Amino acid sequence: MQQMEFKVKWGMVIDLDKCTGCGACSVACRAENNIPPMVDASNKLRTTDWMNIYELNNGKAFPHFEVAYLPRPCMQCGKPSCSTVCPVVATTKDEEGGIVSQVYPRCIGCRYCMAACPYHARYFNWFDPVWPEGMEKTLTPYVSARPRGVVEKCTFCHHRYNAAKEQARQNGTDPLDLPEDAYIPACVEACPSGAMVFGNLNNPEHRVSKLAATKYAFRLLVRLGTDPQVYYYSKRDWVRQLGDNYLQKELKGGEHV
Amino acid sequence: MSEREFWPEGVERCELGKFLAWLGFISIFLLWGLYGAYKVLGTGIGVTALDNYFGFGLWITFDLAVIALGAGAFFSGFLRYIMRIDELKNIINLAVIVGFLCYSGAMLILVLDIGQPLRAWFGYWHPNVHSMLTEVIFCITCYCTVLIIEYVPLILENRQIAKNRFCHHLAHNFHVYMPLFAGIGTFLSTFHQGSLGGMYGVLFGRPFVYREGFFIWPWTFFLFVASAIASGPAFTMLCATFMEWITGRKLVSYETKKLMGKIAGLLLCFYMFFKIIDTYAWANGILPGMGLTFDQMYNSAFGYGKTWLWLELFWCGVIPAIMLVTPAVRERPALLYLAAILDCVGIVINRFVFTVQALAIPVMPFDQWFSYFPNWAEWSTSLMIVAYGFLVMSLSYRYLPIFPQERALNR
Amino acid sequence: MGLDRRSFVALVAGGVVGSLATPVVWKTLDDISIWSQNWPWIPRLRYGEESLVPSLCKLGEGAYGVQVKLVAGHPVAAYGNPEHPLSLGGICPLGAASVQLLYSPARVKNPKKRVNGAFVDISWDEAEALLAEQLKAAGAEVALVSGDDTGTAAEVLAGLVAALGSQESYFMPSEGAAAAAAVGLLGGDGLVGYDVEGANFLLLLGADALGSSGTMLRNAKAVAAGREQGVRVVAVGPVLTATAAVADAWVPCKPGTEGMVAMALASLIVESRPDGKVPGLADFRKQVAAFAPDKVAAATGVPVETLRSLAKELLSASKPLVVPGTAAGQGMAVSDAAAALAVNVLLDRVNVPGGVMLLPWGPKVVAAAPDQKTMLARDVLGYLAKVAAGTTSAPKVLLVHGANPAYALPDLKTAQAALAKAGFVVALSSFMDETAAMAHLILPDSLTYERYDDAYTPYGSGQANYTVAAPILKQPLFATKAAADVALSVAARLGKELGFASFEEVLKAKAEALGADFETAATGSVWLGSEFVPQKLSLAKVPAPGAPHGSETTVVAVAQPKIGSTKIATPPFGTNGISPRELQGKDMVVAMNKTTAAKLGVRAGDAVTLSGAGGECRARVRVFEGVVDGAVMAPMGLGHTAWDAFSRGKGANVFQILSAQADVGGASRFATSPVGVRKA
Amino acid sequence: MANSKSSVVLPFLVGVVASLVLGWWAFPKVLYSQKTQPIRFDHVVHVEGQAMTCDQCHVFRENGSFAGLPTTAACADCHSDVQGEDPDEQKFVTEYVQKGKEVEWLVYQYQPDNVYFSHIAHKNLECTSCHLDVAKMSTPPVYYQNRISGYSKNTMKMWECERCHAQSGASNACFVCHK
Repeated sequence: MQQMEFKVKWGMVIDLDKCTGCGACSVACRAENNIPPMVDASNKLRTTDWMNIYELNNGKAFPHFEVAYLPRPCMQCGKPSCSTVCPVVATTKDEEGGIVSQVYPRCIGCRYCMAACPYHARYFNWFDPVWPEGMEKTLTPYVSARPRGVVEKCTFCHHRYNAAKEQARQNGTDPLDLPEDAYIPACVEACPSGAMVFGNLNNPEHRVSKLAATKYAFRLLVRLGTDPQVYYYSKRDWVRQLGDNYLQKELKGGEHV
Repeated sequence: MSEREFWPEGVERCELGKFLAWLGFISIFLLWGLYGAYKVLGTGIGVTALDNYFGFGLWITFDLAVIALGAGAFFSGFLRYIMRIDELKNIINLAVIVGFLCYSGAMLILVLDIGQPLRAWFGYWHPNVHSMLTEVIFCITCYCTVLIIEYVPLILENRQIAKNRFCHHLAHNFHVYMPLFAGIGTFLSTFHQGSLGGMYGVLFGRPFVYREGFFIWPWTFFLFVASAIASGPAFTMLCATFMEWITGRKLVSYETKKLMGKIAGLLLCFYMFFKIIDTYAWANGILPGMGLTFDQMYNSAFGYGKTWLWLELFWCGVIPAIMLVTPAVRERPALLYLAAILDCVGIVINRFVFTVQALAIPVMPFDQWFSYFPNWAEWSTSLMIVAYGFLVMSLSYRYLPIFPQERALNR
Repeated sequence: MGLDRRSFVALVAGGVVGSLATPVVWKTLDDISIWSQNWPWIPRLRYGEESLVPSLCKLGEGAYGVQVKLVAGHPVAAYGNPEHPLSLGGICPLGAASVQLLYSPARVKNPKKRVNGAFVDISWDEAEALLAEQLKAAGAEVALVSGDDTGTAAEVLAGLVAALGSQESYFMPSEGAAAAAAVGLLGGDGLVGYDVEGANFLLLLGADALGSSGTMLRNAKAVAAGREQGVRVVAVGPVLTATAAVADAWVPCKPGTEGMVAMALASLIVESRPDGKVPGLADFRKQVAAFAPDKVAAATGVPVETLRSLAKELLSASKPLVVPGTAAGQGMAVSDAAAALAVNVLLDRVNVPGGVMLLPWGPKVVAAAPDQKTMLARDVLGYLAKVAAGTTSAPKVLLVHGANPAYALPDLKTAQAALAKAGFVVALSSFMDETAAMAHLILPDSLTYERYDDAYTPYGSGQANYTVAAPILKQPLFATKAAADVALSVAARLGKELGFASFEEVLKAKAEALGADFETAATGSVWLGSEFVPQKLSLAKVPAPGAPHGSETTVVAVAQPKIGSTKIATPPFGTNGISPRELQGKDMVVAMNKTTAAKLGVRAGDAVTLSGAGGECRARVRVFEGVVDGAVMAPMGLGHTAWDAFSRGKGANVFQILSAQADVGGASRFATSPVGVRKA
Repeated sequence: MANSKSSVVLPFLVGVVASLVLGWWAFPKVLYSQKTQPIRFDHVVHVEGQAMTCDQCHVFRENGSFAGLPTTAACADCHSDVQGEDPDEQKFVTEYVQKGKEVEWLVYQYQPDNVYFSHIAHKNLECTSCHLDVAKMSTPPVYYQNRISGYSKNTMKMWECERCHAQSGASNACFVCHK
C-alpha cells in the first residue's frame, strides 16, 4: 500500500540517557486514557500498558554493567504493519498528523494487528473493564471505555490534538499549524526527567525534528521498514545498537546505527 | 417404520442402542466444549491462555490445520469433476463431508476466537481490501456455502428423503451442476488457502513468517495452497480408513486409497521442493536482511527448538513425500497409512509454527521469548469441533449413501 | 380455506423473501452491533466544563505541587504543576494515580472502633468523645507518631500531645532528619537543601536523587536541563539505582560505605588544599588520616584511582555538590551525611549557588507544640525500642498520623511489639493500612484533595518554600475528617484549647508567620523564601563513619515510588508498574550479581529465605549485574498485609529484615542491613 | 397442475406483502420507545418572548469546546425563582435549581462516547442542518429511543457525517470523529 505523506507528522523523541524508568508516564497514560486498574498485574502478557517500560542492559558483568529504561508507546509507524492487515478498517493511518487510529466500535477483535506489530504496542481487552466501586467517576471524558473483545493502543493522546485544534479555532489560528507544546501527550507532560520531547517532525523549528536529526537518534526496528514516528536518543553506543537487529559482522564496521 | 429403513440400501449398520451409546460418548465432548464456549462468549476470551503476545494460539492453529486438511474436498472435486479422474467418485462424497466439517468447524471456532462475534459481518460491510484476512473472510464464508450446497444433495439421497420427488429431483439437479460448484469451490478454496498463507507472508514485523521477493509477493500464498492440496487427499483417505477401522466394514477400495496417496505424494514432492528452497532463501536472504540469524529463530528452552523444523520438513515432509511416490510403499497398507499420517502431521506442524512460534520469537533485541500452552477453554472448544465432526460423520455414515463401493466391497 | 403444507411453505418463503426487503433483518443486525459498542455495563463518560486546580501531592516522601483536572467539578486526573518549584510540571507515579486513590477500596470511609477484635462503625461525635475520654484517662501518657514532616497537621497534633503534658511526639525516620542532625554535628543549624540547579558536578553518595530521594522531580528536571550545559552526575552506591542508570558514571561501593568514600575524598581534597581556612581543619586532618584512599579502597570496594579521579573532579569543577543518601530514601547514617557535608564544607559549598543550602526552620504557630527542629531530632526508633523492651512505659494512648509504623519501620517486630503495648492506638489514617488494622480506633483522615493541606520546605529543596492546598472537593467523599481538625476538636473537648478553631485558621497563621499571603497561597501560588541561616560550620567534630557491616551479605533496600511509599501501598493504578524485576507471582524478587549468587549457591529463579536480625522473608533470586558483590538488592513497598487486593499479599515487606544499626547522635542507619540467604 | 401452482404463488405473495407491512410499519413501532423531556422546555418563549439568541445558552467555552446544553446553574441566572405561570418552570425551580441538580435532558442528537464532535469546527453550518429546529417549538418533540442500541432515532449515522465530509472536502479519517 502507498505510504501516505502528511504535512504534520507528530513525533516523539525519548532520551534514554535521561529516563529513570520511574513509571510516571505509564500511570499518567492510564489515568488519561481510561485504562482500568488491574488487581493482579503479575502476568505481563495480560496487562494493558500503552506506555510500557523495558529495561535494557549492556550485557556486561559487574562492575561494567549498565542499564537503560526504554518507554515504548505506539510507534505510530509511517508504514504500519498493523493497519494494513486489519480486515475491517478499525485501525488506519489516514489523518493529518500521522497518528495511527484505533476505533473500538469497529474492531471485531481478530487480533491480527497484534500478531503484526513487532513492538507489542497493541493490547486486547480480555475481559470487560472493571473499576473499583466509585472509581469510574474518575474516568476522563477524552477516551471511550472499551468493552471486552477489542484491541487498543496508544494514540499519542489524540484527544489532546483535537483539543489543541479546538483551541486554535477559538483563537482564530490555523489548527494545522499548532505552536510547539500546544499539543503534547499525557506521558510527555508527566515525565519528571525531561526525557520526552513531542512535536511536529516536519517542522524544523520543533525540538523533536532537531533531536531526531542528530546522530544519537535512532528508531526501533527500522530495518523491517516500519518507519516509526517515535525516536529514541542516546549517546551510548550499546543502547543505540539495541534499537535494531544486527549481524555480528555488521557491528564490526561501527557504522551500524 | 423401523430405523433400519433410513439406512442406505443394501448395507449393514450397528444396532441403534450401540449407535446411541456412541453418540452419547461424543456428546460428552460436545457438552464440555459448549461449557467452554459459554464461558468464552459470556465472560471474554480472557478465560483462555491467549495473551497479548500470543493473540493467535490453538484456535487459529486448529483452524488453519483443519482448513488445510479439508482441502481434500475441493481438490478431489477438482480432479473428479474438472480433470475427470473417475476413480475418485468412490471417495468424493466423503471428501465433501470432511471438507464441510472442517470449514464449518473452523467458522465455529472463529466465532469464539474473535472478540466481538456480533460484529463479524463488518468483514463484509466495512472490508479493508488490502487485508489478506478480508480475502479469507470472503472466501471461507463463500466456500462454506459451496460446501453446504455440495453436502445438501447427499442428505437428500437418504433413502426416505429421496422418496419425496421434489427432493429426489433437487438432488439430481444438484448433481448435474456439481462440476460448476466444484469449479467455484476450487477457485475460492485456492484463493483462501493462499490468503491464509499470505496473511502470514505479509507480516513484515514477524521475521519468522515474512516472505517476499522470491517468486512473487508474498510467496507463502502459494506454499499454503501447495501444502493444503498435498495433505487434503491424504487426510480424506485416512478418514475413510479410520471409519473402516471403527465400523469394521470396507468402505473404499484400496485402489482408490492408493490413488489418493499417489496424488498426495506427488503434490507433497512439489510442495517440499519449494518449501525447502523457501526455507533456504529465508534463512540466507530475508533473515540476514533483517539483521537476524537462523539460530535466533529457535529456542528449545521455551519449546520452540529446531526439532519442530526437522519434524516438519524432514520426518513429516521429505520422508512421506518419498514414501508416497514410491509404488512399492503404496502397495503396503501400513506404510501408506503411516506416510499419509506423517504428511498430515507435517502440515499441522507447519500451521502451528507459523501461528505460535512466529509470535514467540522476540523481534526487538531487548525483548524476550515466551511460551504458550493452551488451557482447558481452548482444548474443550477445539475438541467440541472434533466431536461435532464425529457426530455429523456418524450420522452421515449411518443414514447417507456416501460410499458407492460399500455394497460391493462387503458382499 | 385450508392451508396445506405446500401453501404454508410458500407463505413462509414469501415472508422470508419479503422481510429481506424490509429493515427488520438489516436494522436489527446493525442495532445489535451498535449495542455491542455501548454495552450498558460499560461505564459512560461524564462531560462538562474543565478546569485545573492546584494542590499538593504528599503520598511519597516529600511534597510537591500538582494540578488536578476537574470535569464538571469532579476530579479525573492529576498533572504536575509547572508553576511549582518542586514539580516543574513533573509528577511521580503516586501523584499520577492520586485522583483514583480517592476511590481506593482501601479507604476507611467512616470512623471505626474495635469491639471484641472487630471494627464497628461509629459516628464522628462518638469517635471524638471516645478519643477525648481515652486521652483524659491517659493523662500525660500520650504519644504521637506522624509521617507528615512537612505539614502543619503534625504540629497541631503534637500541640495536642504537648498540651496534655507529653513530649513523646515523633516523626517517622527520614533522610531530612539525618541530614539536619549531621549539620548539627558540624555546629550548624537548619533544614538541609541542595541547589541542584546551580551545581555543575553532582556527586551522589548513595542518594537516589532522581528516583526516590528528596525533591526528586525537581532534581530530575534540573539534571535533565543541566545535561545540555555539560553538568556531570556521578552516582556512588551499592546498587544501580534509577539515578545511577542515567548518571554519567556509577561507582559501585560496598553497602554502607558511602561515608568512608566521602572521608577518603576529603583526605585527598585536604591534601591538595593545604591552605584551607576551614574551622576545625586541624582536627579534621587527623580524622581523615585514617581514611587514606588506599585504606578505604579495600573496605569500600572503590579503587584508589577512582577515588583520586573523583576528588580531582570535585576540585576542578566550579560548582561541585555532594549529596548523601541511600537507595531506600531513608535510614541514612548521620555520620555518612556528616562526612558528605564535610566534603561540601571543604570545597566551600555551603549556602552558595549550587551548594548545600541550610534553610530556616518552619515557623511554629501552635504555641503548645514542639518546634520543627526538636521534632525532627527525636528518634522514633529508639523510643519504640525502649517501649518494646519495657525500659520506657508504653503510652496509654498512641496517636498515629499519616504514617504506617506497623509496616514501615526497621526491626519491624520491635515496632509492632511497641504498638501492641500501647494502651489505645488511634490511627488517623485515610486507608486501612497495617497500623489502622491493629488500631483500637480509626479516625479516617481526609485526603489532601478533600481538605486543607500544606507543606513547608521538603528535604532537599534548594530554597525555603511554602505551599498551601485548599480543598478541591466541596466535601470529603466519605465520612472522613482532617486529622488536624479532629485534634483541634478533641483538644476543645478536653479544654486544652490550642488557639485555633479550625485547621484552615492554623494555616492562615502559618502563612502569616512566613510573610506569605494565605489567599494567594491557597490558590496555588507558592511562597518562596530567600533567607539562609548564617552558619559557622566547623570540621572539628566530624565523626568517623560507621564501619560496614561485618556480614558477608547485606540487603540493600531500594525505594521506588511506582510501588508505593512508606505512607501508602501500591495504588490501584500502580500494579502494572511493578515489573517481574520486583515481583514474580506472589514472590518478591531480590537481585544479586553472578559472583554473589555463585557464592551463595543460588541461581536465577530460586526461591530463597532472607533472614535479618528482626525476621525473615521469602523471595526469588534475580541475577542482575547492577549490584555490588555481597549485596542483595530488595524492593521496598511490597508485602502488605492490610490495604486492598491491589497491594495485599504481594511479595514480602523488606522492613521485616531491615534492622537499625546505632550511629552517632542516637540516630540509626537501616537502609542496608546484614542478611542471611538460604534456599527456601 | 394449475391448481398446485396457485396454491404456491398466492400464499407466497401474501407472505411477501405481510412481511413488507410488518417490516416497514410495525417493526419501527416496536423498535423505538417514546420518551418525553423531564421538563417541557419552551424554546419559543425564550427565543421570541425574551428575544434570546441561541448562543446565549449554547455557548463556546474559552478553550473552544462547546458547552452544549446549559447547566442548571446557568439557567438559574434567570430562573433562581419562579418567574411565570408555567408548571414546568415551577418544577424546574423547585426540583432542580433549589436542589442543585442537573436536568437529565434527552439529547436528540445523542452520540455515544466513542464519537468526538467539534462544534467549533462546524460553527459555520446552520444548527438545524444537524439538529431539530427546536427553537420554533413550544413543546419539545417526542424522543424516540432505539430499544436495542439505546440511541435516539434522530442520532446522525456515520454515513451521514461521512457524506457531508466527503462533499465538503473535509477529512474522513477515522480519528477525526472517533475517540
